[in-house]
Amino acid sequence: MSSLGGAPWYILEFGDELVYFTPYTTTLLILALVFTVLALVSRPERQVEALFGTDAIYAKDTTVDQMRFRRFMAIACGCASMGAVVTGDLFNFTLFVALVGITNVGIVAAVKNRHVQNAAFQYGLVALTATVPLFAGAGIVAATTGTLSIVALASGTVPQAPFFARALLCLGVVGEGMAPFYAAKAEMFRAPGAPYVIMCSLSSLLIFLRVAEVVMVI
Amino acid sequence: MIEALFAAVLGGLLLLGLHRKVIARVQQRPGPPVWQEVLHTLKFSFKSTWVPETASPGLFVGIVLVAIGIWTAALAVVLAGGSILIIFGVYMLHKIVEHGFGLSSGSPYGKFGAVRSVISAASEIPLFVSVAAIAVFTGSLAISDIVAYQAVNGPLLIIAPPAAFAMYLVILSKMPFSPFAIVEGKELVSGYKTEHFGVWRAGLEVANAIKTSVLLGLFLLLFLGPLSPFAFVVAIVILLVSLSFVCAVTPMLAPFDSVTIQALVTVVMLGYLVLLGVIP
Amino acid sequence: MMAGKVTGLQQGAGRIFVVSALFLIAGTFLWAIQVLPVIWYWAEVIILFPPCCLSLGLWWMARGRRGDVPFVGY
Amino acid sequence: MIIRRISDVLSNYENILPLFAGGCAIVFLIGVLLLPLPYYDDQLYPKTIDRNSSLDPYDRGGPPFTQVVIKSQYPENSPTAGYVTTYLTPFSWFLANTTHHLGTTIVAHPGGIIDEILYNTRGLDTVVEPTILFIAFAIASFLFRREP
Repeated sequence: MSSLGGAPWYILEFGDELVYFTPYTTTLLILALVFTVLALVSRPERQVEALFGTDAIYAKDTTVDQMRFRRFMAIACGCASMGAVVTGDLFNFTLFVALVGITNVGIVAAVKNRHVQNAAFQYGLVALTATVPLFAGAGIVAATTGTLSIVALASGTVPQAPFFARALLCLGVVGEGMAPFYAAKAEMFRAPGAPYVIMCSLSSLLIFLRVAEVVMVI
Repeated sequence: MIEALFAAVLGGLLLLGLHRKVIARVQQRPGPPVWQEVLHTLKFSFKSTWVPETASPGLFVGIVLVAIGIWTAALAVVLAGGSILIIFGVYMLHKIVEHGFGLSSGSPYGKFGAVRSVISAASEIPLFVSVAAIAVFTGSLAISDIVAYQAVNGPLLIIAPPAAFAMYLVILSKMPFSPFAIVEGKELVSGYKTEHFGVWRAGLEVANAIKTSVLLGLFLLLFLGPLSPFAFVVAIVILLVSLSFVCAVTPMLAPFDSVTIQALVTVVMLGYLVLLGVIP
Repeated sequence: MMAGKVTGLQQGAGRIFVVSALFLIAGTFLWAIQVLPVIWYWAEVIILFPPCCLSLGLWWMARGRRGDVPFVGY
Repeated sequence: MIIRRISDVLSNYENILPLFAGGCAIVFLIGVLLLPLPYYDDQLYPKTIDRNSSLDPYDRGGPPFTQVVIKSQYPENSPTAGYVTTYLTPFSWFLANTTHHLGTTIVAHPGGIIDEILYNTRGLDTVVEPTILFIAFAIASFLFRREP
């Protein structure tokens, strides 16, 4: 095991997939857990808005059924990012990342706001496109090294993953998380329901942090 | 740990006060006293405190705890000589703290601060490249290994100046009044911290103090290597004064321009990595 | 100095402060005599320091009054 | 100024998809230039295609209704590889061993049917794949059923 994230404290075995807890992955896991719990326990805030051209100020309410659905999506998103940060298998990682992309759209899908919906649609398209480089990256790693386990890839017993595959993985995660180009994501953040929209950004930062470790290790 | 924590809080507050003082003096103002931020934090701690009616109470309070917690954790990692990837993670998670602060209250000012904080997520990317460049030279990401490497081979500041520059830019973007501090621009009142008052604000100030100490200290550890305590204090003050000079003489950039400049720096740094031969 | 009577919120915050501060001191002591491993000590500090910090201020001045609406009336 | 122009493009979210697609195109082009990539013969999940089999592309080898021969990365972690019980998480395995209330049929698990087509050895993937599907269904049905 390469020492990038520290030596693993504990390894959980899921058949052929190892889930390992290094100081790094554990930190990320705890952070995802904390924010998932926050999304679970906190009620949505009421956004105060001023109407242009009048002196009216009103607070937006989030209806109960909307709140339930968005909370469900936020928790699913939290679970997906928890899976993505601890998993020790490349294919499993890509699956979790794809799940993060879908749940991110789900979190704002319930918002009745044209602006937010347009942004979410664009984001959804990018997330859809990004699955191609993502799974292609994992596929190329499997073809050129013969294994998908990050532990085996890090140990150096198999050939190093080619640069191209790593670039594809990065590109896929960038697309799923919309990592550096946040224009659409920023628009999504105008939606009310702070505990839930925060998960959008949290999950993409977490998968971004994780993929940084993965591409440096494999 | 406890004593280091108190030192980090007090030191960080004093550094932030010095930051304001230097900026004021560069701009030919008298400026507040250096211990102003300490007074500030004390004052906020003893103010009447409640939760706004429109706020999401769990998030409103919880995010303050998270803010202090993550930077305490970062301090622990620095003291333990752990992996800089973890500190990198904490640094990026500070973004989420900003979102949480801004969005949880329902106030429009806070919301715009948070939206800007989402936009400026690109500011973290140079850190990646900096980390990767360090890994190329030292072959490890543990802080203790990097310090040991520098004790033998001389400071990384001379070996890999572009990496130091990228890290400097990252620290700069988190300093108050910097050209990249778009999340707390004065046109948004105080940006994401607008609605957190009283004890909540005091908590945020504590987190900011630890953050400043950790980031500046980390820079010295990563790029200058082992220093005696006295030299460490002198170096940290010099580093801070240089940052204050930059903050004092540059205007704040427009939000998207700030992002573009940081993205361009990342591209340049990627070119540097190609030169180093990391990317074939 | 302190106007008004102590509210339930303040009492609760005071309790949290006392408990977390006691735990922090006990942890430091146990770590110093090398009973508590350093990693657990750190975990304890990371978990307990934030509530300790906040509850001190809340105990001092949180009157538990009803919240106001931001952005209105400025 | 060039920076202002770049940030104008970046700030419009309608441009994100073309930008991302452009990035993909560039990376794929570089990838094509880097070809050929070496194929590693010692594959973890070897696949032998028997063109004469009546099940041609889906023939996984081995006699039907018995254990499939499966190579796995960590054989010590999956002593039951090839059986349907391989799916079970440690908790389910505990339940199955101590009570009679856990069915071990492949259909009992939402991912079972899908993953039987893939392979019999990778546990968590089975769960995540259908989860993606179900989440997508949940979003679509919520949007369809919500009040206008």
